[in-house]
Amino acid sequence: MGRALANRRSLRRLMLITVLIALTGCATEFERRFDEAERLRSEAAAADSEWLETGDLLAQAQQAASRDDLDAAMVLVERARFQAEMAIKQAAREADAWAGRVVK
Amino acid sequence: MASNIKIKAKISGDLVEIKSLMIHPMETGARKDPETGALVPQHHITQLTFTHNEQVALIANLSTAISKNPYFSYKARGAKAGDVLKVSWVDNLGGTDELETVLK
Amino acid sequence: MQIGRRFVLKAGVALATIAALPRTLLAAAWPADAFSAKTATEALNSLLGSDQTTPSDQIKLDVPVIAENGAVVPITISTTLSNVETISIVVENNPRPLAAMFEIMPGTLPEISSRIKMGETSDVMVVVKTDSGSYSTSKQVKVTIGGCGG
Amino acid sequence: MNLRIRKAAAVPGAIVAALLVQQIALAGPEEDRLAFVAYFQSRFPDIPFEQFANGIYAIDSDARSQWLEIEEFPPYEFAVERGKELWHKALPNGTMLADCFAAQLPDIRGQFPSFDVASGEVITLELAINDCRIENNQPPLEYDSSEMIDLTAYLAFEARGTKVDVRVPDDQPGALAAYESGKRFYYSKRGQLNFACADCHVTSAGQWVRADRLSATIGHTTHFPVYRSKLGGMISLQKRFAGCIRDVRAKPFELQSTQYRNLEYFLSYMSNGLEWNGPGARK
Repeated sequence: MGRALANRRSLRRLMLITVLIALTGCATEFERRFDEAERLRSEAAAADSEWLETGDLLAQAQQAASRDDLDAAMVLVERARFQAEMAIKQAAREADAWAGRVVK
Repeated sequence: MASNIKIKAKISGDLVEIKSLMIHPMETGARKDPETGALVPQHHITQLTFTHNEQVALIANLSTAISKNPYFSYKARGAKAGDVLKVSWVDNLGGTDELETVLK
Repeated sequence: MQIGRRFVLKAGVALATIAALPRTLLAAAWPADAFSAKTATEALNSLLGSDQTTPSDQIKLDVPVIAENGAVVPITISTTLSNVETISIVVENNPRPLAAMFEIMPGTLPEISSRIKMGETSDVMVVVKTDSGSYSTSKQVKVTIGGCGG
Repeated sequence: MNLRIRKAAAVPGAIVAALLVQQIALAGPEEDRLAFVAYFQSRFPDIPFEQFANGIYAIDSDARSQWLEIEEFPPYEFAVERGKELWHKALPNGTMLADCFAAQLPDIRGQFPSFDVASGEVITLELAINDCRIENNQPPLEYDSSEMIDLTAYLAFEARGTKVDVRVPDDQPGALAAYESGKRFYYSKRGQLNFACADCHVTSAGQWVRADRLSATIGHTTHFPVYRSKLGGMISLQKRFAGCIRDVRAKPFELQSTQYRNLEYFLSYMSNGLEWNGPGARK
């Protein structure tokens, strides 16, 4: 699997997932987690709350996966997911909290 | 075209204060290009010469420890309106620039 | 070489004439050895023949106490010493301490401003060479690492 | 498209009344601004109001003297000179950029940011310049291209001495919404470090973050574009926003995104009454 994907690093995340699914016939654990983290990242982005490194972590996870280094890939995906979740919580908290800081 | 050297001169009595600013990267040779990570080669003005009516007034011998876009000011006696002031420099890569101005 | 050149300049020969002088004579003008020296002592020995200077309160050195940015440190030097020939700026802790050497021609006042780079907190020494010797003063400038500053 | 003269759209009285109620609840822009001025004047009682346009140099005297040294002959003068040439050069169809603006040269900078009723968006000086180019069949300039920076540097220089007077028209619900969105952005914590703009520049203004001192909100937008000694080059206001946002470890937005334009609108309003004093020089 890794060999088949070795040259596909530059493709977009979505393309990668599609190819992975096409090659293996089903999504692996990594792909499911990657998908979920990516979904959370874009949810945070939609709330104007994305953190600086989340996208980079996902890109690094993808690279690790394409090297067949799934352990590293999982750790990176997990960090990205955690960041995205925190960013979403932050945005939810700030929906009201900001108003309490206004100088009066 | 806008010059890469600027001069401001202010005459008071027989004294003139000359200020000069020039565009030059003044690369130390120790800085890395943020894109490529490669060292940017040393590139700096070595000698800067100010002349009044073709008489040398000040020579500045410089290292890379002069800030990017170098600035110098000095004062001289015996200046009057109509005097021709010239600034010229050479750098370590053979580059040159000069600007001539008439004191007002 | 240095003295010979100054003599020529003092005689008031036009720059055009100087440019026509042999390449070797001009090359001597930029003191490459002094600029490549790695210590202040080495630089001064190379530049002035000695690192011995007389501390002088007739030299005024304006530098910030804390540099806002080590890449751009304003410096202003003036002196009431007479017959000034050169003014040199030495940043002791820079990898190459000699930052600049100004040759002051007759009619030009020994009052110079510039902006220099400092890699770290250091004493900044100014050496004024006159026809009677070398004089100096120095001040410490603190260089700090920025907090955010985007 | 004519950007500067816009007739106020007629708004039914009921909506106006509803808006007035809403404004009282939210505190309107002018109340916000006055609260800021009072807050910073009580924090820094020795600093005259007009000095806030100089940012941290109003507060820190050692830094101020270094800044004044740079201002003796500031490197942004090259940008102003290049911008002047660009401004006075006709576009290929013969139109001058000045033809797109009804105001006199010194007043162009001060017309922006403003709320554009037709598009329902905040228009910045950069957008207005690009609108002019597009109307005259020229490709828009990149927002952080040297041409754009040089043009805005020139317009900022020409505007020196005029006062910031950003308007949030009472009869434009969209304008107030854009302002409120910028205000909310300013007060919302974001990024891994969980900081709001206001945490540094309101609550902690004048305090040290390692070797830097934090500037006050009022005056933040008066002096851009700025020559940064650190970069050895010029940056725009919105590029500076991106720098701050990266510093709190949040992902920066695109230059001239709705988020940044609304933020610029709010922040510029907070500088009303100060002088335009760009381009500036900063560490």
